Amino acid sequence: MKNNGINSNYDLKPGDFNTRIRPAWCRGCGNFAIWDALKKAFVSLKLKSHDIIIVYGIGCSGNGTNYIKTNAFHALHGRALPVATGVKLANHKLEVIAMVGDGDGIGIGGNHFIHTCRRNINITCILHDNRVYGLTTGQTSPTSDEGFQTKSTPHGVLEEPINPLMLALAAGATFIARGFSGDVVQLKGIIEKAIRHRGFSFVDVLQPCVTFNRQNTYYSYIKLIYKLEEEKKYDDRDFSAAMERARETERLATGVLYDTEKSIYEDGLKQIERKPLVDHVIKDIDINKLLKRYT
Amino acid sequence: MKNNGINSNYDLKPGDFNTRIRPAWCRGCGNFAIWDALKKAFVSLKLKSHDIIIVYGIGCSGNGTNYIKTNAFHALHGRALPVATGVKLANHKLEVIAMVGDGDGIGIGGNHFIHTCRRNINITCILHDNRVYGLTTGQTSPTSDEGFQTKSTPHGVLEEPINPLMLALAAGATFIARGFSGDVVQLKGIIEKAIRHRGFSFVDVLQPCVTFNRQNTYYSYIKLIYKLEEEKKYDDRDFSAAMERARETERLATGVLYDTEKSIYEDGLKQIERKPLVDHVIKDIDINKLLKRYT
Amino acid sequence: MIIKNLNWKIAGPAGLGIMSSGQIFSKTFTRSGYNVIDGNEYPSLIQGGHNTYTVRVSSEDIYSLSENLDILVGLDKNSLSINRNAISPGGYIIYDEKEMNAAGKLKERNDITYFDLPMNEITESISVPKIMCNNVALGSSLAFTDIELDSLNSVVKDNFSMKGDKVVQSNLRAVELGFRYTKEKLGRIPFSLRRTRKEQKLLLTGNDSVFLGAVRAGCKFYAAYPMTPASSILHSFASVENEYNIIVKHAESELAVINMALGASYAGARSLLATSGGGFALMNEGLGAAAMTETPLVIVLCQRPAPATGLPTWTEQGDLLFAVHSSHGEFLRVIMAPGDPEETFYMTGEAFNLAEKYQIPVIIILDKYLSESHFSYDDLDPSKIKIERGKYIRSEEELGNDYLRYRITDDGISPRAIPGIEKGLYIANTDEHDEYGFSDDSAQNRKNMVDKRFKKINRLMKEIPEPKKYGPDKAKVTIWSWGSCKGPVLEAINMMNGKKNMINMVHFNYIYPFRVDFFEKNFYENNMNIIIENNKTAQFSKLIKMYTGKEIKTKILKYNGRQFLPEEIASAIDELI
Amino acid sequence: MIIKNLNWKIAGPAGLGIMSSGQIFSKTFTRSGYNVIDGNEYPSLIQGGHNTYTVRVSSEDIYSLSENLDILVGLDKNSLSINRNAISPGGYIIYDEKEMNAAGKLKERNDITYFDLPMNEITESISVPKIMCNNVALGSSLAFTDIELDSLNSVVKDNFSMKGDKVVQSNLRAVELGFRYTKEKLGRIPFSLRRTRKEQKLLLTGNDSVFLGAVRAGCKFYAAYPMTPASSILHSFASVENEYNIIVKHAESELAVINMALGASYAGARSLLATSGGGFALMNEGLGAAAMTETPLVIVLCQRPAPATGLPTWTEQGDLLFAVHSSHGEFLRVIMAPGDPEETFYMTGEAFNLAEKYQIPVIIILDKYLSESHFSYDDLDPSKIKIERGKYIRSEEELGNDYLRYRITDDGISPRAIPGIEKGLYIANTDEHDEYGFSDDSAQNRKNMVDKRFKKINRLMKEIPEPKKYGPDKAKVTIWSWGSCKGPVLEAINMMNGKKNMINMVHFNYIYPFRVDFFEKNFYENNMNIIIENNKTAQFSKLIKMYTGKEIKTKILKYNGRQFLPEEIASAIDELI
Ligand SMILES: Cc1ncc(C[n+]2csc(CCOP(=O)(O)OP(=O)(O)O)c2C)c(N)n1
Ligand SMILES: Cc1ncc(C[n+]2csc(CCOP(=O)(O)OP(=O)(O)O)c2C)c(N)n1
Ligand code: SF4
Ligand code: SF4
Ligand SMILES: [Mg+2]
Ligand SMILES: [Mg+2]
Repeated sequence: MKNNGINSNYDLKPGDFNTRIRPAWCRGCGNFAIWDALKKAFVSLKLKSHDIIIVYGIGCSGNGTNYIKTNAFHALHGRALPVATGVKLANHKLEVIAMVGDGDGIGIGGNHFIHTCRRNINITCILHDNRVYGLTTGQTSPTSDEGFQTKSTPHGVLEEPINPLMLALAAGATFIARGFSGDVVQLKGIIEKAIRHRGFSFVDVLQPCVTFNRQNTYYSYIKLIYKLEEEKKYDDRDFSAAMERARETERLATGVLYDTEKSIYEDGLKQIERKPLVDHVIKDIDINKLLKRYT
Repeated sequence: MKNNGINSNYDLKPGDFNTRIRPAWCRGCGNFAIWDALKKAFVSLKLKSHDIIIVYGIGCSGNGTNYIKTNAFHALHGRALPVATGVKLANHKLEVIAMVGDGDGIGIGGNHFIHTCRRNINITCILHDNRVYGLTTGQTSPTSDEGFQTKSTPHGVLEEPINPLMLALAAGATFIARGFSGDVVQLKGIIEKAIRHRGFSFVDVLQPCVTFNRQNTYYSYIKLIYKLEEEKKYDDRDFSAAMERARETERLATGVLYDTEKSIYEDGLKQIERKPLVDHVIKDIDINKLLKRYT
Repeated sequence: MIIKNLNWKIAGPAGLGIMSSGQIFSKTFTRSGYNVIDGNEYPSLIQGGHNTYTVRVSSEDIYSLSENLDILVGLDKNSLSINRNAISPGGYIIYDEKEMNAAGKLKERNDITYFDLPMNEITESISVPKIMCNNVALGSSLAFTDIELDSLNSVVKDNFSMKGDKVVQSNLRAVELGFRYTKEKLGRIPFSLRRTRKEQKLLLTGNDSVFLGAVRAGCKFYAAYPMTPASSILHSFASVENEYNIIVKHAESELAVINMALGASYAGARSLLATSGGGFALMNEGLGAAAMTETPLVIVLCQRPAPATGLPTWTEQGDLLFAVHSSHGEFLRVIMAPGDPEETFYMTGEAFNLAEKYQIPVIIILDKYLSESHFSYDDLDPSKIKIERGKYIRSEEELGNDYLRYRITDDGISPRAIPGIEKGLYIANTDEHDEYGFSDDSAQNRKNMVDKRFKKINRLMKEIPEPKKYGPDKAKVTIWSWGSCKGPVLEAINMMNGKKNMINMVHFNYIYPFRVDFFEKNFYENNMNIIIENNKTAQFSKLIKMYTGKEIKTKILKYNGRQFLPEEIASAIDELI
Repeated sequence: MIIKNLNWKIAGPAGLGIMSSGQIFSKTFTRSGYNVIDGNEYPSLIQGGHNTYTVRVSSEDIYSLSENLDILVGLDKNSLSINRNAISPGGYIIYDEKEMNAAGKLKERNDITYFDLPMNEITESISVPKIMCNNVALGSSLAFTDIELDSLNSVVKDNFSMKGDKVVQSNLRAVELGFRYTKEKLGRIPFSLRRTRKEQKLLLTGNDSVFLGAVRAGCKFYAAYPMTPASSILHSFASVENEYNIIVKHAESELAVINMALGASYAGARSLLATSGGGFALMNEGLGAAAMTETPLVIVLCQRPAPATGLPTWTEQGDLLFAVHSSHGEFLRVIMAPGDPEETFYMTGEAFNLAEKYQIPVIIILDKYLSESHFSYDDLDPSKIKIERGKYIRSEEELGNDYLRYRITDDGISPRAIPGIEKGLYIANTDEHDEYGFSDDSAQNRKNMVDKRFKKINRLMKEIPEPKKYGPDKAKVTIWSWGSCKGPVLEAINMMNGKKNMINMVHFNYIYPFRVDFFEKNFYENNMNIIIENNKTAQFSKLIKMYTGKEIKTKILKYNGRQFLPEEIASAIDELI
């Protein structure tokens, strides 16, 4: 987090982060909870709209662009993370959040995902993991269960799903958590921690799509879910433990699976030690020294 | 493997897989060993040139296209795996191998890599992992060590490397091994097993680039390497054990880290149960039943 | 009143079954032998937003949607205010006064009739979910015509059969009550449709035709990444993957899609992919790989308004020059832009032949309007789609001992051995290569290979059909258009009563290579020439000028994300001449 | 013999330091105040294959490489046979007879002199590695001229200084022995170069100029994925990242590159990216995102022969029409194609201004020849690169209370608030959007926004400089060309002694939007007009025709992966007129 709650006379409420557009998600859609939790986390963190930039992918998740009042970039399908990276590098004083869908962030954008993990840049990525392509009306996603029948796989998905938590762990992310749209309170707490974490934070949100995914429902998740914070012995700094929990399929851990400290990408950038890139003066840059090299 | 050594009067030698073009890799390049091992594996497996199709990416590794006599597709940079997938689906009787570079297969092509792993299609992917971009004369690659100084990172790489073995494990590959260009005999054996494995096989080859990588050399590897096959107790069906070994950095395991059985992608395809797609007769396909749906 | 045309529209918020109601209404009429064209409108949202479905029914040949409505079914207040002005004088609004409490506002127009249909009461009365209001409205709508309820019932049955008998029965009941209520209240038949030959018709979208044409043409590998308005092709293929033994792969990205298709085509299977502009942009590099390795590929580009994400669910003809010049470097390709689903069917078949005979990429350009609107046809003739694979080689016998995959031949086309043949080894090489496929960067080889690949155009040009001319052979006014503008222009000309005989249209469905010879024979500089395109910058006009030097100065362009309606074109032409 | 031009070439297998020798030779002369142009040739292999480096030195203004060699240094037999025919009568071959045993074959030409330089013996004699043979050859080459050894020594020192004193000394020693041996054997000076003002010159490639121009223009973010021939821009930026506080990101792919640059530019930093055709193809979707969000972006496209991987290390002007029409949909962009490194420098500066003032993408097209060949200049004037950021807003004060990022203004350009300002919130939206940036798919909004974005062209057109005319204002023969053809054409005209005054050239470095007005004023249909392009399909000629209807019928095209040499052009023109 960039400003450690410096906003002293802070009096915003979650509703202050609403735009004039009312969310057009289906009634019961898991995106509402993420929307809610995110705004509440902003308030807890005493963040103001203009301190934050959210980069969205394309999908039902990405339609959130119109509903949350912050700086916003509605990127191309799959490209939220590189845009977010560019924003952060140009102005690391901004709180940068990427909101991605499972098709968006792990399907077409999967490569950016693994490379952003290993880059450990100080941004937060929230995966709206409904295990289906929502906006394009119901095709399989990389996180869909094997056998899942969709418009593009009427005879069932033949592939093993990508497990985003395992992938993030393997790729070197330093903060990895799982939330659930059925529990806004926990989710808000997770998102808050994710934003506070220094480095790349990844939150996989089990987000029921009530319209196109009748398999991964609130009900089905509630039966599988347990909370890591209720386990006293769980050590979120232990990679192997995190991997073990991430691999579970008979039950699903929610909460913070992994949280480790590591220098962030920006730490290595002398260029912005003193001020963000965008604040550099670009008038009259002297290149005469440089030209000498070419004699 | 598709033909279980059916070629009965087989009398090919590794040299029979040479084309008329002599490899133009730098003297001492680790690619020679892979080239060698691969041809020897073909002979052991009694494969003939026209039974095999190798799809290459672009890089020094990809220049191998011109040196091995099989069916060959020299794909775009990063795209060997989807091309290989298409070939396999159209003709699963062919032995399909993808030869990729680390920039090629894990950098620009990283997304195909994870999705091909989870797809568990019956092809073999050999990563020429020299931890640098060779053909473009020495920039960092996703597997370069942190701090590595290259033309694109003169002040050292700021990111943690991708560990291809961990990535493949997390993404669901069913056969994962590591070879070393300094040990052709072991490498040949690994490649043979990889090709025999039913499902997606991944071989990460530590391939010294003698020209642009002075950090990950034969010598540096020899000091770190140990062989899994020498450990009686190592169980290559154990995911956690494999992950543990894959994570090691103080020493580097070679051999088969992980080998598990799972139904392959093609098993789910009724379409090709009886014969490969390419053998289907396409003359006079009757669509009258179909047209009825549109009345 | 006996009428030839009925123009009906249903509108309401998403989630109320607008789309399926519209399709049911269309089919009701095609099953009774009428001609139908329909079209839908929806935002890129799953819930919320305004959806509409327009159905035009006619006892005569029709070519496009049309402006003025005879009946509007409004499922909420919003849909009434948005669409009210589109209703012809004498037309009807079907709505539920009790639910909407809209009567006051409605009375603003007194040249139309407000028909209060208590849809919600009716559904409640038979204890079916509120969502079945649309069925009540369907029954009611039919009661305005002299078509029998049976036709509607049969479509409703088919439509809901997979949901079980109970659902079918509830739907039928709702339909019936709407029908009865309306018949009773009306007491007469406002719209008697002129009789027509009672024959079932096919009802197809452009996407359906791509799918059907490709299946017939022996397409064995379909790869896709969903993207509106191309997605329904994927869904159709997926639904028959086992029946027709086609491998259908929803891949991780468009990059994967085109490269998988390349692999499958290289290995010998006819391969297809479809996408919209954004996906096509991502496929650009792969397109060049097809060209360089001379691997056949058929790509369907379903345009939507761009740049970037643009308006995902609307229509535009904005990608033509991009398609013509896409991918770096210079290579031959074919660009097709069928004018309607019928042309789309046959041209898709031909696309596979051209791709294989010339070993080049073929791009079929549609747009959202053509991809998702239904058009009725008496029949299609699958036997007209023939398989021609060119120099496709699958046996040792056909190969000599020194096989040159990229042999420099007279027509530029080289023998294409499918992998698996002992004598047929070669490198499909994205690097420039010699006749074997080995990488070769020498100057002479480069020139030879570029020339070889371009030489194919000579033979290809002889196969590219002439553009089609509609109307009188010679006319004072010639309209030039391409792709989906065909229908609206034809309708517009038909509407222009007195002036009809002065106007003809040249429609390009084979766009590239451009038939300069035809153009020069048919372009009369002193006549009035008008170009009609669904874009901002008159891209086809630019292409014509690029190849002929001639500018078609008068332009009718539309780029608000909506297709042309014939009335707009007619009045624009009327003003011009 | 006092000469004005010296044409020198070194050739041999890769790995023998051909590239660095060539550069050293070039710098030796620029430091002595001569004009230099050089060029290299190498295959897409790290080891093996034939490398060459040609250096043309002159006491007069020169504009391109030239055909005939005065001196060829051959490091192996192969390089002698490949290049022997390029030597002018009276020219020299420097080679090592003992090593190559080539004398017999060489004697085939008796109009040139074979100078046997025992490079290998010399390196052995002083116990330095064989690879230093090239230094012996450099010293020897210099001995053919009247330039002093000191000039060469100073460059050698600079070149090897970072490798430590010992290496420097060995290299100097090798150079000296080659020089001395040759002076002794020759006994005279074959090539006395005409004196010139003794001033140091700059020696720059097109890529160097992009880099220098961008640094001067305040480029703060450079993202790239390596790709020949663009990679050296990345290396240059990386080498000064700390010195000039520029963030340089070698990202995972070109998709990442363009989207990172988009993000950085959106956040307010001037951003640049460079690639070649394949990478540019992958960036196509992102290009449209820049257009739709109106985010400034400068993209350098270093062309190489395509399609697909093509000939990675050779040259072509094959991507012009792709660049002009790239990405789906319709949007404004600027396409520049500087003719030489000097133009590249200033135009790169201007590219950032245009991108920011008009909030559009600007594409600078180079090619391998321009990207990697060195050209000498007396000086560049950085002060000519001014910073103009247009409606760039970084403070609350500049913003009203109801900020409309996409306000529809008279000139189509809207105020651009950089994120971080309380009143400046907006959505940079790849969906079509209203003036705030909210997604809006209504027909009227779509039309308004398309019009708004295109309206910028009116002001932009006034800023696009006229193409440059060289030679007499009116001439019988006009040559039309663009980009890197500038130099070879200028040289060719200069060569045409008697006919020189009948010929002029129009060179387009600002290609798009196309200056129709200028063209029409300067095109005389009855004159002989010739187009010269380094491609197969005369792409620029097509573009001209697309915008003017005029065909430049006479075409001189080259597409074997090599740039034009002036002699070829001169003789082609000579034949034509
Ligand atoms: C390049 C490209 N390909 C395809 C699309 C179409 N598209 C829009 S959203 C989407 C997938 C949505 O799924 P997901 O990312 O899981 O988001 P959700 O709607 O489920 O939130 C697709 C394929 C696109 N916009 N761009
Ligand atoms: C789209 C695209 N971008 C960039 C390149 C240039 N390029 C060729 S090979 C290569 C990287 C080579 O590195 P790696 O994949 O590790 O292979 P190696 O040469 O080390 O074997 C790059 C960037 C390309 N051919 N295509
Ligand atoms: S389709 Fe699914 S993800 Fe999209 S808004 Fe509806 S419930 Fe939510
Ligand atoms: S550059 Fe490196 S990888 Fe490439 S051939 Fe030379 S040693 Fe091998
Ligand atoms: Mg989803
Ligand atoms: Mg590498």
